[in-house]
Amino acid sequence: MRYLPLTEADRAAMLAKIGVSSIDDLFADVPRAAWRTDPVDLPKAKSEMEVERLLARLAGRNVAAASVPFFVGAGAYRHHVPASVDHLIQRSEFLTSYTPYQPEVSQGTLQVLFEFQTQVAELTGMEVANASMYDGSTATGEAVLMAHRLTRREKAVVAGNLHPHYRAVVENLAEMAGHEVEVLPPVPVGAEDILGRIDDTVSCVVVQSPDVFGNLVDMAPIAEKAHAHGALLIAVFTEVVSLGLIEPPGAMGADIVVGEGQGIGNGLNFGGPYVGLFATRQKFVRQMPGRLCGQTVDAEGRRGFVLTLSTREQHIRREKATSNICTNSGLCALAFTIHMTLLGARGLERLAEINHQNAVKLADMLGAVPGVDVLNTAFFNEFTIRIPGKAHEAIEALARKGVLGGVPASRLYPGEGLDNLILVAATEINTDDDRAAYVTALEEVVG
Amino acid sequence: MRYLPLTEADRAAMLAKIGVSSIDDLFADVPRAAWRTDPVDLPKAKSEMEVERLLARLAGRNVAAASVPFFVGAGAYRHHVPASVDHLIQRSEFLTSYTPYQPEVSQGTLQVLFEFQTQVAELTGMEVANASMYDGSTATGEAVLMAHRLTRREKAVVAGNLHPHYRAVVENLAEMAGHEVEVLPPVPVGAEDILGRIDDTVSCVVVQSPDVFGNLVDMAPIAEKAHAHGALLIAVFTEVVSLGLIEPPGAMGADIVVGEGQGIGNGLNFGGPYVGLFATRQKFVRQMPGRLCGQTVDAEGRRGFVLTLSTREQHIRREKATSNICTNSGLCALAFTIHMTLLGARGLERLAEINHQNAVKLADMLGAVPGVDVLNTAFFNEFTIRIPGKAHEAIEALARKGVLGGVPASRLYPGEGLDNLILVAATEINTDDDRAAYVTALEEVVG
Amino acid sequence: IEEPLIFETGRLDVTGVDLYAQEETPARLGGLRRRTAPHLPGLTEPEAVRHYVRLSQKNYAIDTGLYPLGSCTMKHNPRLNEKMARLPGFGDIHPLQPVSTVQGALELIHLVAEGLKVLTGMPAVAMSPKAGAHGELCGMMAIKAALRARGDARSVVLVPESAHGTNPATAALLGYRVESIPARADGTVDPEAVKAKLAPDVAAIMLTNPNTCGLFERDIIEIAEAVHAAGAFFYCDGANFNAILGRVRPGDLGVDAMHINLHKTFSTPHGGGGPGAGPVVLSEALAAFAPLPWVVSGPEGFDLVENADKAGGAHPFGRMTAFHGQMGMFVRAAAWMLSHGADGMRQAAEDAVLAANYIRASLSDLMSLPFGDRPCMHEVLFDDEFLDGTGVTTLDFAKAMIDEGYHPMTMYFPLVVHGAMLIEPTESESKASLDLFIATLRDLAMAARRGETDRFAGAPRFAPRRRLDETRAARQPVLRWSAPAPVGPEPARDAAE
Amino acid sequence: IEEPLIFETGRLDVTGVDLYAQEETPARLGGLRRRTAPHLPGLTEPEAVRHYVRLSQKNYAIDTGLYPLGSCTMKHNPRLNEKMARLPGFGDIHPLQPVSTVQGALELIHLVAEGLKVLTGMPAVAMSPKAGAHGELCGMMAIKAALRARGDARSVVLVPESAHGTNPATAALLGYRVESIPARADGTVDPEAVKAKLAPDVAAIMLTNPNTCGLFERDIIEIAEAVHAAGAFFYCDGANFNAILGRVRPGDLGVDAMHINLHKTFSTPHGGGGPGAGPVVLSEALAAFAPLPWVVSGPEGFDLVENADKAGGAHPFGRMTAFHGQMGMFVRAAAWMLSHGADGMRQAAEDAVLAANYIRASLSDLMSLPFGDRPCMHEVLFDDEFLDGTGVTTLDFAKAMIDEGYHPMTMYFPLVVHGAMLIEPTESESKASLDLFIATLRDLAMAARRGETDRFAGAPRFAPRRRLDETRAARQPVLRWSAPAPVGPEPARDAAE
Repeated sequence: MRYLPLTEADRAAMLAKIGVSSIDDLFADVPRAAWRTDPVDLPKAKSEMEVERLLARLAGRNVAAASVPFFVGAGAYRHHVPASVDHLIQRSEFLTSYTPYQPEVSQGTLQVLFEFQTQVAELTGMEVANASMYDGSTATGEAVLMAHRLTRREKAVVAGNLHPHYRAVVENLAEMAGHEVEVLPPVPVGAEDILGRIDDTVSCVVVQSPDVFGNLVDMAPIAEKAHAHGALLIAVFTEVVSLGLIEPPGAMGADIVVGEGQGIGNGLNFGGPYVGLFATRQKFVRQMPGRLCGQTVDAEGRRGFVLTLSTREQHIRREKATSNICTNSGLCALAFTIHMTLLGARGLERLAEINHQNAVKLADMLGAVPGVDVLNTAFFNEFTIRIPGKAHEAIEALARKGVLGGVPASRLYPGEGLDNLILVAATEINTDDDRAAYVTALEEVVG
Repeated sequence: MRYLPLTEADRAAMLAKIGVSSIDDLFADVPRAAWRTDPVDLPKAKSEMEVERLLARLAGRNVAAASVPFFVGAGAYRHHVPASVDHLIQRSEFLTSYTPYQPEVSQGTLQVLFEFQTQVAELTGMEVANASMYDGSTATGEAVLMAHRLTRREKAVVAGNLHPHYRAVVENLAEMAGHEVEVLPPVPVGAEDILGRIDDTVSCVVVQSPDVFGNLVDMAPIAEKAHAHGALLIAVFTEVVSLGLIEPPGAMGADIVVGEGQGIGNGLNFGGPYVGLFATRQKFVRQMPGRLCGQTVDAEGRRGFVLTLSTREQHIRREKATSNICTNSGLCALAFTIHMTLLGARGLERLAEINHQNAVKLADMLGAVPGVDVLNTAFFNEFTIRIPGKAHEAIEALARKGVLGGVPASRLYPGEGLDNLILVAATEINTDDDRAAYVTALEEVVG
Repeated sequence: IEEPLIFETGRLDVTGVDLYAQEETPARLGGLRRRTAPHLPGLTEPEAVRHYVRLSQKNYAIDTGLYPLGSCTMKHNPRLNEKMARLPGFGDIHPLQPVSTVQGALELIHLVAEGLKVLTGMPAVAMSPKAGAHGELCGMMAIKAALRARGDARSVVLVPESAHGTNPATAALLGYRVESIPARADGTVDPEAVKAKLAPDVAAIMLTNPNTCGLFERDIIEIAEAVHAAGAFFYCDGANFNAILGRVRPGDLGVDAMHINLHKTFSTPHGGGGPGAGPVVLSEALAAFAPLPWVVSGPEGFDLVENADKAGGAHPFGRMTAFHGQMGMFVRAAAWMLSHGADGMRQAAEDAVLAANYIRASLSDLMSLPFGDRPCMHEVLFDDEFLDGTGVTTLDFAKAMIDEGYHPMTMYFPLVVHGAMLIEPTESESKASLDLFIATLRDLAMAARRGETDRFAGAPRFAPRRRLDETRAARQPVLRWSAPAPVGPEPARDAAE
Repeated sequence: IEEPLIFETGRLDVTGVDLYAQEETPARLGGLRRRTAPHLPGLTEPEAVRHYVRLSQKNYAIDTGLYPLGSCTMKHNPRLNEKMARLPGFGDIHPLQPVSTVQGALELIHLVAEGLKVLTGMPAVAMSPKAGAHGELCGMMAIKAALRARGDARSVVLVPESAHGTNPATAALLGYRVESIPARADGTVDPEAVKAKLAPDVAAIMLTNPNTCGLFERDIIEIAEAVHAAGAFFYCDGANFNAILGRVRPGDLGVDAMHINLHKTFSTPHGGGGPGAGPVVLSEALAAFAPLPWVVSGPEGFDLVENADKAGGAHPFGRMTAFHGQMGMFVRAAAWMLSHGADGMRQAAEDAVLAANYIRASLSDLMSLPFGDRPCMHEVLFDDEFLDGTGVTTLDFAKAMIDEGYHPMTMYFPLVVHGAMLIEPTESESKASLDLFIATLRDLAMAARRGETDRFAGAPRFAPRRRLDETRAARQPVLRWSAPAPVGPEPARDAAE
């Protein structure tokens, strides 16, 4: 077997050294009731060529985003990732290394994490960031728990336009941990009265911008009200590229900023792995979940990096840890860091600008289709349209015409009366031809 | 521009340090008649995304071998290359390093070359091999020149079934260098009288096995006759995988063995880059063309490797060099070495066996199509069929049916009366479905 | 040469990403345009490639040497798996595309799910958890949901002392009180100790099997039966599944829930800390409470159940994460499963156990085994008794390994052993590699015994860094780069920001 | 840790490639089945990956640092280009597929060919040569064919002393007698010296421009005119095309043939010695003699001319190689050309020249310039005069650079200068990188001046190897591994073979 270096002769020699007569002797502690003599009921080993053929066939049954006009967002965004990013993250020394618990032989990963933390802090306008979470949704859940710890309150208020999957994660976590969470109903157009829900029992307010319908939210008034009541503002984003163009949550008073970093450096991957970003104020750092990389010096006084403040973490503090997270999204964070480094502030701003421009163009074109309305006034690269028929049927019809036109709001909000809405995302990958194809197809579908 | 690190500020500072006022001052030696002020008439810089889109569009206009039942050979063979090979050759330290003229910081490349030379020598049954040539055809040309130097004769006899491209390279080189070359006519079936052409004026006999029609050739009698007349036998192969199953030229008396190494480790690449293999006897090594890596010790007595015997080479000997070759096929040789190392003798033999078996199966199936004859009795993984109509039309018709069925002999031998012959190759990549599809399509085409 | 931070060499006016020019239309940002640019310097591609290549060279990796971390299963990561995960049909599809356009992706998830069920002998699996700890959380949530469904508000979770830190952290996160079970003298859990703790308020026990001492819990079935008899559930930490893959099915041991680290047993690469994937297999008793979403196979193809109203008779407890789990890891795990097959996976487990025992047998005369010289599973646990009186600590010993070209083993874990050294070689090492590793450890053990303390106290010497001051890092945390403060009359670098 | 050879660790019964089982039919090998297996040990994938990763770590590369090799143009290799070359539509197509199935591939070759023609101002290009030296051979063959076509049997080729070794070797290969032209005191070719040699038997002159002293041949047009007036041809070595890309077209200088190293100017990676690609642009006078095959564009798409009978009015001299050239390199070069565009390519040349002059200006006070402190092109030539009396040689100086983290520059070439050091930074280095390199060379030059000979004579110290015994390698050549001879009573390793 191509991955197993021991030969039969090796095995025999090793058993002899151990002093047992067969491998079975080493499994002597296994209860007989659970002792299996035969392989499990799965196919036998396959050659690389056969595995490749089988998996390529499965992959061939999916419509890859690059192969069609593509406008799907709602929490995951298709951006162009430079080829060098994937090349670099495949370096053996990054790809096949473990968590950098031994800093002397892990300075590569550690310096990357230090760069990552700095980049995330800069992007979000916050003071510090951790070394990544699983994704935006779990980061949001952790942020709520952190707010509870910081405020010693156990009630979160969640904006109705938080991505429903994020909302579900927060609700589940809160409910399972015995906390309270008040979720407002979704508001595709217009404002919700979140200010009215903030009182002295509230630990935090969770607000997303751009929200799930694409609307930009000014969080400054919410931060002000929250702080007046001793509550924290948790700002959420699902499209990190937006931070290149819109005011960062840190500048609007957010106390914890969490979000999905996939849009920089990482592909769609059918939903994972992604990379959760988590930033906060310096003074809150000891209640932060997740790994942190810090700067220090070695025995010769040279600068070096280590994982630090691990007294927050489960492997040291066990049941007193700030979170149970262990494995995070290291390699996705590396991809993020490299792409972000290539972009720089200038490239990021330009990228964000093009995204916005493409969204504005597309919104105008789709809004001109008879019967179709664009709901948003202010948005970044995603917006919501209302069509005459059922959105999920229209999306299926568009797919048959070779256009992946967005996400029906009803898929995210089943049974909430949002059956005519489509969330539409535009990025730098869309061409004039893509937009024209969408308009043509949509005209046919709603016409 | 993403590949140019200098900023305008950098450029200004550098010009100041140099003490000139503009970049033009540095081009002062350029005659005014050739001085260009504007960029050339080519498009302006494009983003990575645009370049990728443009080239992907061109790539999409070609029928990739993996996408169809594929039976094309005639000098280039599609084998399954393990994914680890391409991963490893893309390691920065291999991909972006220069020729290992500075051995202290090139031991990686040098040790690989030493392993490569040993593998090639073992495979061909020869004593020594060089560090690669451009491809099999140019290696054959160099072999003939080397034979001339060794024998101080200037006439080569070339078997009719040498791949016509190889023949053309030899003829061109000989003719341009003022040497003589006698080429026999092609003989798809049966034997040619090459023994009768060998006399005391001949420097070498060039024989390919498996030959271009797929026939296996016993070279021992030719070697014997050649040696009796003071001539050398140059053995050529175009399918290196054949050496896993058939008797190596070294065991049949060849003096120089050359061939194409693409089949191990390297893709089809529309004809290049490939890797020429070149092996010979130890006593001839000082007349060998190309780079050689040798073992030595460093100042502390540790084993190390260096490029050696460079007094044969152009950068030292200039017009007295054994060849003008400089850049060779280093990275392709690396791919060969890694794949060969993964295979080992056992894997190579198994690979060759499957190739042969698949060819036998296919030959029997195609031979059973009414009107179709298989010409070969002994072959490795390629054979020749005779069909009722014009081969080149049949191949086009098969292509329209989605089968790449081989190479019309007339494409290689135009105007030589071989219009009904198709060279058909089978390898381990072919499945039962592939073979059935070929038979069905061929029945329709010739039916 | 030292490698600077990007913030020290990058420039704010440089970008390594060219984008196309186009006609601009008026922005529609509602007044929320960013007012100040972030301090994010850019590097051109040549600079960025060199920077990250050079950083990478400061890392140890499984591709560069044996990685003997116990409980972490650092095995070879096949390159085919990386290639497959990058097929556009897997890597370039969106989680919210119409299901009609992702049938192959759903089939892939189904394939992995079915494989895990067969390998564990469990009837259900939740695929969405994103790592082992997330899987633990998922499994414990399912237990909590099942208890609730029968109106049973239990408040205690039993955890052995030798457990991974994630176990008590997970239980605590869900509001459970953690009670510790001491280890038996032989390193395993005493069923009587468990029974003694099994009060009516015990919700579950969290056991690792094989345990973190590298031993198979030989009384596990008795424990499981006692737990079930007490109305509690048996959560199994699956971190060490590699030892028994294809030989023992957790379902046959009475396990109710177990997470599987695809990044350990199924060889998806660790990537310097992640991503992983932690699917959780569930027993009959818990299956109905599995979280959303899941894949179902029907006559018209595959479908995704994303909402409770499509859940049929099930009572999903909620959602662990956005979308459907770590697809990229599923593809790699599928490739690994298919490549090994039923026979190869069993062989892998056997070779892993064989390798650990070979190391044990080859070092037992020089290093000390806390639980005696008896067979272990895929990892072997030493303690620091053999270093008594040498002045060398477990930490010193481990750091000295770096100078010999090896990554240290897991140290000071499990906590039940003094100065623990936990070594897991995995099945991917050749005998020659194991022999060299053994020879190195023997050499170090003898050096310690001979009193060559210099070789240990100062180690590592031949690494990119000497020992780092972790105390300083924690006491004066510097968690991000900041522009240095202006010094003297000259304007500081980037002070304009 | 030392890395053994595969022949020392691999085993003959191991393979890292699994293949499928199938029913076997009787072989049809005509009695030529191999009688003895080759001695080719196999490694499993984990072993092979680790072996080659560890070997790679012993290499210097452009991705790990500045590579100042003069005349070799080691510039950044964009990763996009690697990705594009691996598209199945380019990497997985056969050279003898029907042309109807490779229209995009032919268009790609056409695109590169047209680009090269525009950049050089030449009317034709032969794409098939596989490297620079192969291109030289092609160009000189075209010259020979053109002379033959007019019945002109000339026998001499003029080559300046400063030429690359490939130039005289190529001429000699074609049976020409090589006559050397001495360099002028300023490092350039004297047109009068050329004219003096221009006898009726001179077939061609082979000039490098910019030349290997890093200087633009300022009298090149005068030389070209004299050569043409004498009925000879002007072959230009295009190795240094990077200096003038987009600024000067060789066609405007009177060049008849020039090879272009796609692996230099157009950034296809060197790969530790190859592969390269050496297309040759040809003047009107030579175009008709270009070798087979070539791509033509017609109303029905692209076609390949593979045989003389389809060559129209042309008289191809023959074939340089099997198939159509280095497609893999063409794709990379196309990506580079498209990425840079006309503006970017010109900027690249200017930045390359700027960088070389910056190094010159920054070192001219400490190191010696053989032709005075005047502008150079993309490479700057120093000699060893500044080392006079220090006891440090050019070789020592270069090897000492290794200890500072740099690859040495080109040494002892060109031959016209004593102890030459030829430095080419290329356009891919940032100013910070250049400044660090300059500071390092300044430090070394001052150390030499201060007489710190130890730092040089023993260098390198911090490389995988100290200086290697090249004399021993050449005197007792060991060019392959062989099983060690049996020693004593034990059977030797692998002796069974």
